[in-house]
Amino acid sequence: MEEQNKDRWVVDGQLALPYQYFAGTVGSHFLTSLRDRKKILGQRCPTCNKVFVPPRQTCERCFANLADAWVELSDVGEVTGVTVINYQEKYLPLPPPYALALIKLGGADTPLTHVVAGVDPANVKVGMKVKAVFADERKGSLLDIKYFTPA
Amino acid sequence: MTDAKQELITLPQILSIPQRFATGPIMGRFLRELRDNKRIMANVCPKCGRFQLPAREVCAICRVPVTDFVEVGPEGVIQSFDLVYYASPDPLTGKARKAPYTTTNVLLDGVKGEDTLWHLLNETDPKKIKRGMRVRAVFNEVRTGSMHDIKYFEII
Amino acid sequence: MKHRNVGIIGVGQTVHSSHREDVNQPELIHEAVTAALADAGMTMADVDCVVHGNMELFEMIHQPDMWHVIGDGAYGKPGIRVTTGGTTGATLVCAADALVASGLHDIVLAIGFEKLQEGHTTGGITNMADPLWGREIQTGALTGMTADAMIEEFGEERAKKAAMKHRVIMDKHAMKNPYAHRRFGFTDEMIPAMIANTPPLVGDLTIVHMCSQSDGACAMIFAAEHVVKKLGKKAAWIQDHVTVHREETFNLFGNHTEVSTMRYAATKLFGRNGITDPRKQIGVFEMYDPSSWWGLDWTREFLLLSGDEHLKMVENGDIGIDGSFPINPSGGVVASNPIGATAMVRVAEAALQIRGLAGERQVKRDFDLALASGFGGTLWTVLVLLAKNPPVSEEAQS
Amino acid sequence: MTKRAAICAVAQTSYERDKWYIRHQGMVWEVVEQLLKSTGLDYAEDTGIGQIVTVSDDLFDGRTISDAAVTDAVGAHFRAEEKVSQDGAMAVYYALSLILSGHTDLVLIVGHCKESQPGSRRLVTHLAFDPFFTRPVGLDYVGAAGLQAQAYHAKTGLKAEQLADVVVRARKNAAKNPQIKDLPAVTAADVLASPMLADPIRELMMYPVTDAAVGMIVASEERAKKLTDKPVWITGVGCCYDSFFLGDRDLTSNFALKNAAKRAYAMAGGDGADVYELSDMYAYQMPLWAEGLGLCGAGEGAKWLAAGGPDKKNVNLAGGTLAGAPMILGGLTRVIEAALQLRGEAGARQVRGAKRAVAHGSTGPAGQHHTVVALANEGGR
Repeated sequence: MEEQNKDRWVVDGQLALPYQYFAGTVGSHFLTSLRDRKKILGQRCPTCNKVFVPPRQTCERCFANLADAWVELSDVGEVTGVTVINYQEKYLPLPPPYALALIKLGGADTPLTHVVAGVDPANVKVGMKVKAVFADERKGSLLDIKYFTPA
Repeated sequence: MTDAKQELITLPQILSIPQRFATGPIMGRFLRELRDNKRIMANVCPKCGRFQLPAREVCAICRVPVTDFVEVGPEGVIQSFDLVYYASPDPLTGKARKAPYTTTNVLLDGVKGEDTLWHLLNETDPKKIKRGMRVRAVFNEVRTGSMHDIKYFEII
Repeated sequence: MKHRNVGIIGVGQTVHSSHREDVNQPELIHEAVTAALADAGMTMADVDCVVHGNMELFEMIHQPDMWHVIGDGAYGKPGIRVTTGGTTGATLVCAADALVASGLHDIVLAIGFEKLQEGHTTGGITNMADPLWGREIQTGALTGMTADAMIEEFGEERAKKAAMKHRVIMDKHAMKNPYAHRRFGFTDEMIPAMIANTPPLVGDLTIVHMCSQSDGACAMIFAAEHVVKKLGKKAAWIQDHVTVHREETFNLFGNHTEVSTMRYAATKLFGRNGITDPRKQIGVFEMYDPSSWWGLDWTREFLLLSGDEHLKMVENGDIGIDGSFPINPSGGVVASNPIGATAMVRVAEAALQIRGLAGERQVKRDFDLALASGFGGTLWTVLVLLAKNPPVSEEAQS
Repeated sequence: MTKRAAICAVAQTSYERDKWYIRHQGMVWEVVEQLLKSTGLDYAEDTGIGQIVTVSDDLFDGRTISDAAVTDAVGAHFRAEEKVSQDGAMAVYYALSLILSGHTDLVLIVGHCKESQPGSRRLVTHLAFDPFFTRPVGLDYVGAAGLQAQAYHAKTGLKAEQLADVVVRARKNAAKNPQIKDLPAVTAADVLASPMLADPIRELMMYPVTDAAVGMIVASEERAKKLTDKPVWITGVGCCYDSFFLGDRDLTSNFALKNAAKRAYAMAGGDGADVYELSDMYAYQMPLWAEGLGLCGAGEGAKWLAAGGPDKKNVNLAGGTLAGAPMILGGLTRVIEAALQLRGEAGARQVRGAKRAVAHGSTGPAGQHHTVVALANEGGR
């Protein structure tokens, strides 16, 4: 195949386009609550009787409208699942290694996936109590919670 | 309460994924001939004799591989053209291109069949462009084996 | 011979719009899903398969059917995602038809959507070109070549007037469609000024000729014949459909001997369904018209016409809602274009016409067959024939 | 009236880490050419191939309408082509429905992917997450798998050493699969020493970056008899979605896979099979999906591995997805390997007298959507 190699090569390029996502009314309410009041909100589904986080307009199982079913959650929760991210990518919220965890906040029935820092990632175990650490400068993003840290 | 006055959060961003685009042997031969020899090489279907530009692995009509190459152009005739006034982003850079610019389908001398080569025309005055006009490929001095090896076509 | 008949018994659409910042993608989809379920008099529990599709690079969400389970009701259900460019919406209809007709499923919910405001429509379409040849110069689906060809064939004045009259007729239809995105209130008197003053996009394709970029979703419920009968629903029956793709490049575009996929699809579909005079046997046609120039040009292709018959149909207003052959009572794609849903909206609107549920835009006279087309890719066509009465099927015969 | 459909021919390119020397069109044509040769089919208007189902992905291909690029190579010029945008096993599901519906009696399936083309597979799967509530915390399919793996280890007592053996076995079996290239054998120690990606998943416990194209011809019963003397009947298909947010799911319950398997087995009239091909993108998914397919009880994957379950049940005898298959083609390559077993064409890894097989694929983060395909040859009907 050598002699044909002069007709075969690889061109380094990219796929790049502009995007502009909308969080929507329900998502925006969750995000502005983080930004303006440092409050983490869940939503109680009246029929399934479960409190969900992160936010969604409807319950995917019974189609109940959750747009106004807000409940305030504690910013303290328990780790119910964890993995330590040990690879490099430009979209990571923290320099690796760090703990990516399922965190069941007080008042919620479904854990929120977020990051745990301020501790050796290897020591983040299921059952650990963690507390939200809010960013000083908040922009209406899930990362207005900078990370969770042992409570 | 999600009141009607809820501020709506938006997230503008340019998203990009690095890509390694392989030429493969057929497009690779086509691009190398531009780069090394300033030659436009169509490949020709062994079954129906159709010329393909750029060269492509398979003849869509006959469903057979196409590996024979024939030199065509560098001159030809404007078969159709588009005078683009709307500046839209080039996905290879994520940035908007400068408009106006003109693209043209050129039926190159020596081509049997109707396959045209699609490229830029360096004329943006609609009054100066007519289907059927003769044009010529203008090669760049610095060539890398890409579409830019031909700078543009110019009206003769 | 079809194994068993499939009836469309539920249609749901969002009000197509250019700024749905109030919802995210699953929430936009959910609006269409709940509307379709309501039309069919069903709940999500009745649905036993969900079909999903859009063009994911318009929003850069990989495998978006995963995230959209939150809004489309697919949790715990079978589901498939099928896409084919602009034709996606009509391909979803074909997929749903196969899934029900095969007996694998009795009630299928199909969903097409796009939130074009979240991406860049022209940039997204440009990205379909070969990265090594053409991607730097393509401008999405914008081209003036069809205008050039029609101006050359019919003269500048007649061609430009016919194209702009086509646009005005589409707007008059859109004015009667509460789901339409663009409604301007154009009149025939405005045509000369529109021709003279509308900014060009590419050549003689101007902004007013070109389809809009919409946020929107469409959902449809497909049911097997025995379900339709049991529920006593009025259905639009899927008589037949044909999909015709074209090679990878546009190189032959504009001036070539190759038959168009529109004409090829119509010839094949009409041929095997005994349609010898489409304008008599078909009652209404929802055509995917990405621009007024293409809507005008493809009228000739789809109806197997020749010469200037298609121009006359527009000039005489035959394609109006009360004309001899109504085209796009919905206002068509120039009025509303959430691309992943657009081709499905064509079939949905044809189904509403068959079921007599098209409200102010309902074609008055009686008819048995409706036609809907999808456009996408490198001038691909999906053509769907709907019927008022269930066609012959194996199940019905046995 | 068609009651059944059969796989009549299969084709695969080699599975490599980086097919830099060829682009998608060339890979796809390599598969189509093999299928045309082995069946004698052409694209004649009414008798030839007229319905094509492709599998590919706009983000992996870096190209909008990724099926448009291969239209010529799959022969779809003035024919019908539709792209399944999920794990390729769903193309088999869709082809079956196309044939049973009576719309066509012949379907060409072709799937392609070059995972070496995008700069990072993880970046592509990161973009499957929503912009506001999952992307910001850096989620991608590897992170999601890490969370699932940790939960599974905790629930079943699964040991890293057991997964090292799964990887060693996968590569040993892959050595008997001529299509798999440049995949060196490894020792358990190599696996346990490989860098940690997303604890407890180490690098060698994840499927390698792979470029490949695969395809098959599916036909109605009537046509299948004329195309092959070794038809592989598609006796059952099933699929199912689970929730999207990881917190809404029990990551080790196999909710979606159990539903998909139940549906496929009900259609096939039973779940017994001589060969199992499950799409394990990570070593922990071998025992987890085995539970979901009913090869062992819920939560008993670790015990099942310890008792030599994979060899007893002829699971992934050609290396599985863990030995390298593009993510979006995982299930389709499993269906192909199962078909080769039922056609007696599995060479060094052939299970003598195999009559029935089950193939599986999954799409989405931590197996959010699963597809199960039940197959049987003439002996297995």
